[in-house]
Amino acid sequence: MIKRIFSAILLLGFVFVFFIIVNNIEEATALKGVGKEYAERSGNQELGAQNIVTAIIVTYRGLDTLGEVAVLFIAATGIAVLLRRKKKKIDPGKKKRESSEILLTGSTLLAPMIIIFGIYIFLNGHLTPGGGFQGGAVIASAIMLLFLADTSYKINHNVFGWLESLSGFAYVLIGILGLVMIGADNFLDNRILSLGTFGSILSAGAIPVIYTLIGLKVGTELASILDNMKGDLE
Amino acid sequence: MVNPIYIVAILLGVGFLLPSFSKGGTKLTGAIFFAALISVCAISYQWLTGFLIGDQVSVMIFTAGFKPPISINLQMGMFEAIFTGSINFMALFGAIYMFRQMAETGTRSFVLFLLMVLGLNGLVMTRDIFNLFVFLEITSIATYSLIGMDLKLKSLSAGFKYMIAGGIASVFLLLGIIMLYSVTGTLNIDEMVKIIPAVANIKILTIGLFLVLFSLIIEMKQFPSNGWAIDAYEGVAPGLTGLVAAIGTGGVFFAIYKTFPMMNKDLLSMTAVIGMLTFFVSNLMGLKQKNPRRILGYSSVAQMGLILSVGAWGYRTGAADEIFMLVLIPLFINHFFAKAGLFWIAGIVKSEKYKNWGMIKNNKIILIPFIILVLALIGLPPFPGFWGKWNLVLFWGATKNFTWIWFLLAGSLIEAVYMLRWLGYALKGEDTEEVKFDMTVSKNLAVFLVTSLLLTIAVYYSWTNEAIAPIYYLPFTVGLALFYLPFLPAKIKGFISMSGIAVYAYYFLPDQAGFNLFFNTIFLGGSFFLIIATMHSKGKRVGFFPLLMLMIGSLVAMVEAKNTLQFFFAWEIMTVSSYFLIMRGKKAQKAALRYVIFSLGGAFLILIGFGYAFSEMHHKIVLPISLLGAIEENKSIVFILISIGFLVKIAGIGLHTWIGSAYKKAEDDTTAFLSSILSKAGIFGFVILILIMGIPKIGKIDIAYVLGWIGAITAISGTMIAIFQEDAKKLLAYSSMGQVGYIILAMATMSGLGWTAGMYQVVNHMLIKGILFLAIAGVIYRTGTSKMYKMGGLIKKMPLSYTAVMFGIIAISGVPPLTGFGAKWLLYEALIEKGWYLQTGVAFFASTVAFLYCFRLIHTIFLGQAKTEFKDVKEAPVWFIIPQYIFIIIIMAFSMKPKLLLDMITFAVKPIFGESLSWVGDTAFSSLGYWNGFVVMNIVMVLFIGLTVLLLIKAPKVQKVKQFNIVFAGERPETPELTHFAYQFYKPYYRALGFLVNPRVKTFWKNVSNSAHTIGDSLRKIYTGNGQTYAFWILMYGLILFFITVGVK
Amino acid sequence: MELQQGIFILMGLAMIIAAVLAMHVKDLISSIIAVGVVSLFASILYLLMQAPDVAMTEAAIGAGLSTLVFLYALHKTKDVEEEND
Amino acid sequence: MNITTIVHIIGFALIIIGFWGMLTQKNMIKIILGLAIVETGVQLVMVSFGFIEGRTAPILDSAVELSKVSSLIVDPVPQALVLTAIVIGVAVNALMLTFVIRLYQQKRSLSINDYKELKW
Repeated sequence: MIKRIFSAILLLGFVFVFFIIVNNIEEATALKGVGKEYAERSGNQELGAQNIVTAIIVTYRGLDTLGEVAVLFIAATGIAVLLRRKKKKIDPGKKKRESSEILLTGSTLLAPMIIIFGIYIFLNGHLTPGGGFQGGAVIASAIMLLFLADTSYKINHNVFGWLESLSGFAYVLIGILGLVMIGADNFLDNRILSLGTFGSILSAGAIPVIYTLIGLKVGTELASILDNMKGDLE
Repeated sequence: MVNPIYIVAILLGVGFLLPSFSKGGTKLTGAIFFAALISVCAISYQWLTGFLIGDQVSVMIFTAGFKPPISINLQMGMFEAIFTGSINFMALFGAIYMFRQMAETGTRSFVLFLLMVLGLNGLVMTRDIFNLFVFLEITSIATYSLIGMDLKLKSLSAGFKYMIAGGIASVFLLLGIIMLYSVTGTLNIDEMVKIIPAVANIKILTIGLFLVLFSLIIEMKQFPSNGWAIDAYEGVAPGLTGLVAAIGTGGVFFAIYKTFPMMNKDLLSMTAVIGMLTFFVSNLMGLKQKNPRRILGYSSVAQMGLILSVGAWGYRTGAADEIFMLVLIPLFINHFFAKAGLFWIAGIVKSEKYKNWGMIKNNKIILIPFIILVLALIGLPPFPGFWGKWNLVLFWGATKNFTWIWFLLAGSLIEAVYMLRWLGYALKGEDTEEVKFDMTVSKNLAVFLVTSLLLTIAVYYSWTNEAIAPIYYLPFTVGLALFYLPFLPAKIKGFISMSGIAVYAYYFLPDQAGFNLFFNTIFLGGSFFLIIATMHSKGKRVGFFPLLMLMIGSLVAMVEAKNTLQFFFAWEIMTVSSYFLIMRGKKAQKAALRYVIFSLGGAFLILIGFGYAFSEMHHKIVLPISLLGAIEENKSIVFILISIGFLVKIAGIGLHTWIGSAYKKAEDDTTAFLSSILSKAGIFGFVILILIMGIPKIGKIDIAYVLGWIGAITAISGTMIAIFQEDAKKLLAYSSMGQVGYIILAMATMSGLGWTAGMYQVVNHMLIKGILFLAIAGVIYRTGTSKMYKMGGLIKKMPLSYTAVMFGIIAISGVPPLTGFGAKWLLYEALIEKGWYLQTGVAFFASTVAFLYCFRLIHTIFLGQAKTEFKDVKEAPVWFIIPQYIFIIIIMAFSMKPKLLLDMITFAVKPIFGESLSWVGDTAFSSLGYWNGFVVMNIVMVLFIGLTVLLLIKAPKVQKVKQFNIVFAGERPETPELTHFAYQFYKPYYRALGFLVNPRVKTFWKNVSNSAHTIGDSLRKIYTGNGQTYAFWILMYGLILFFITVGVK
Repeated sequence: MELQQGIFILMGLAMIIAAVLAMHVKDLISSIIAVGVVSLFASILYLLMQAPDVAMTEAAIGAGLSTLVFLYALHKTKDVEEEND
Repeated sequence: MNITTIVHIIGFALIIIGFWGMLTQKNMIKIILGLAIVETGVQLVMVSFGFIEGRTAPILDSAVELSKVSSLIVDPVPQALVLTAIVIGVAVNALMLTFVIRLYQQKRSLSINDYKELKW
């Protein structure tokens, strides 16, 4: 009980702190600093990307995204390491209930549609809102649907594994390409490919390529996280 | 130079690729893993050498082809090179250590390891604050996964608490970043530093800065919100904790160091206070720990607290770069290698309680690195920690922050206590069989690499420190050479040492003058003869001679020290080598620990004294000793502190509780060295101090007067305690405490005659204690016991030792004709001349009481009837006898011709205190009377020989009575020894004067150590082990700090 | 402007209630669902605040995947025997 | 009471509720849920810092006139940061859940009070 009282006092203090913060925030009326810079540079199509947020994420602050993909990769590997089954014990015959016919055919019909939608999202990352992460998440939700619908569905591990590591390595390779092709300061620069016509699918240099790779990687990673979490019961 | 971005590219690329090679088994992936690590080490090594040796200038690396505020940039400057280099190499060693465990877990653990290293490198190099957050998350998540890898309950629960704290920290960091962005408009640290002065008054900026700083302080595991960190250090596999403690905190520290330029003044002082508080309190809590890993946990949290505080200080006073190189790097490297190595050793020795680490004493492969790393951790020379602490005291002294120096040195003393207590158990603990070693080759290899790298850096630091010229290390060369010849028999090593001393004396003594020459002759001459005694042992006596020569070398180096740094360097080497010499004795662990704590305490007081002195000298590196005199402002504080430091060495009253047990437990011939040679080091310190600074006055009180009384009380209390001792070595130990008290009393008179008396007593005491201790050593060697009531009647068996002890006693008690009388005569002359009549009375009483313990010594051991078990005892080995009789011949010479000795002394004293004794032929005339040593000697010699001849001829037939046929009313006492007259020889005196002697000082120091332990014990109770309470503490800590620094306005 | 502010306040209240519910309701499944609702509302708020990318991410990853991960975790921390009800 | 302050208040309220949950709930999954709510709160606050009323999303489609972009769109940078923060938040939560699963398998209890072996 005392713990609740102490926590209550503590959080009252935080309410007070946040009250000070909210009071002192003056509302932004115009862009300034780097935000303004990015807006103007995208205005005159420096990177040829319509979606400024994508331009920032993929190229301007490319190292952040590289780091973030690494974060997701570590989480997936960590979960795989932690949930590895020490002894390869195959689950004895406790057969799970077979899911109904409608569910099975429905899911097999719906899953490809969702995957295509996911691909659409990260392919148009530089044009419309969305991108690698969102697309990857949608693909993972497609696989989630298959897991839920068909309990005996097993993802093909080495295909996913190869896809995951190759897309990651390709992403780093594109970064190095920037160094090799353009110059010492151009790690992860998207201008290694032509910027193409503004607004078309194949524009904004390497951004779509990078986002596709990220999409594939995030998709497979989230799928493997789900697979590990689901894993047959110990 | 390879573009540092490749470090990121290689680590990430290989990290992504490794899972696809997992089909090839852990052999293949292991090879790729090591290839990646080695190539990254190569890149950082190239940059490191570029900066340290080449003239490489710091480089900015841009990404995405745009300049910083638009894109993220990395920087590779001198500091980044040092940090990335040390992180990468330590990661390589860590990988070697953890290889087996990782191979078992599979390829994924290699991936996690690579990405942790990536996170740390990124953390050090990035200049963008959000990128800092991303790399911080990479490091943390990789560390969490590695922690959970071994699936043990302890690691998982510690990991979970770690994640809660990490989660809260990242929440505050994100809030801070967005606030900073909203005010400054940029995310690049260098840009922010430019913009902040313009927007400094905006409240949101200060709150944003506070949030960023606070979240990184949580990551830095500062007190009191670091319960989770210490549980992690204890629970997680030691291989990983070694890495987390070293490179993990190193990377996070550099991240917070990068944000310091943005912080305003009171945020920085808040960090400095937090850091120092953590350092002091964590060390205090470390006192009560039982589990070795938890001890190391507290110690590493403390060290990082200190480093954080120093970093904050650097930026707060604007001397950031200079302090970074001079103080921060040595302290960091010291913590970096020592912690990793010690954690790894804790991994090898599988034991939960440090008390049963006695097992490793006969396993050299672990013991030697363990000793080196513990010494490095405490900050003893020549390890980098010593230089770091010295420069830090220098810096704080120059900026008059004395309370910080006190906290720093109190904290390091406490840390020395619990680390050396642990080392004591490792060296001398008893063998408990349930400790098992995990002696896999890879683990020991990693420990070996870490220790040798630390040693090379230590040598590099000592060698390139311009304050200490390489010639200064000459006295230590023989000691260090002997380290490499353990296989030689003791006699040859003894001979090598003696020739080393002789050669050194031959080359260096002639061109010295004054007190340097005087003390050098004592140190070198005394130890030259005493080494003969050490050659009695038949075996190899591995490790004894190098330590002995290091001690003697440090004494000589102390005499020749030109500046305070050299003096302190020699002083600390002397403390360390004498500590290990005492430690060699059987069950000498407690005594050695008490000795080293007192000496280190004294040494730290001297350092604080120098700290106060620096405040007026503003010397960059070091302060020439001669300039100590030019201090005015806090002259008396400096004098008092440094003199207390020397008093500890001489076991002055109040600081003497270590002397009895230390001299008793040390090996017999080592005690001879300790008593006759080592205690003179304190005297030499006083001589130098008084010559340069004179004895200042505080208001009306004249410190000289106080010092005089301290000497007198030490003399009286030393002798009083000595009478009642049952153990011969303890008796002599307290007697040497008393005799040295005389010297202090003599020097305190500050008159020519006083100083002559003092120096005379120095020589006299060195010679006598040499004889007495060696004689007792011979007796103990033969009889096996040092308890006096067990011996008796050894005069027939050991006549030579008897005569040597007889000479010693006559000399020590001041009975004419021997040198003792000269010392007492000069002393009383000086005291009367000075007008200190009460002190003369006390000194006189003390010397008469001194005769009592001399009588007890010779009577119980040699006279009376021989005990049955000692009837076939032979004379002491010749090696003991030779030095005793050499000293006797010297004493006889000085007694016959006192002018010989007194000329040497006045040669040193005259230039300072003027003429004190005038000579006519052999008689010395002082203001009060005259003394002719030669005449007195001849008369006494004639009488003495006549009497002995007379006695021998007419020796009456003595009726032999069986010794123990004492019958008490018909029944025999079961322990006849106790009825022997020698037992409690001075029982009646004890009843009369016993109250003077009961151990008040001992109980005082016991209370001090107990109260430190209880405070530590009660403090550590706040770590209840519950993750939620830790989260509560973090948030409460944040709230309090918020209201302190950012405040309400 | 009144309308938009009204919507924001409504959304906010709904989120706060959902969050309080999430923390205080005893049954774990409903508290996980409540957190899912909170993150759903958040993605709507992002949409209203002209941040479509963030809205999609929040919806797909925040609401979708993390809720499922929580459910799976809950699933694996129940005792084996009463799991197939 | 403009929109940014409303969203700020909502965000900070979520943070407070999240911390309350983390500090008082015994069940470890509830603690992680609390942390998830805190993260959502923080992300809301971050986006609201970049929001400017009466402006459109940072997408240069037909609605935005290329030359006057910087006066028409909302600040894109906080949105980029939040995007990364969401993904990192989910990754950390997933990892914490696996720790909870493994801990549960050791001691069959989800209450944080049962894991106090390491103390003092």
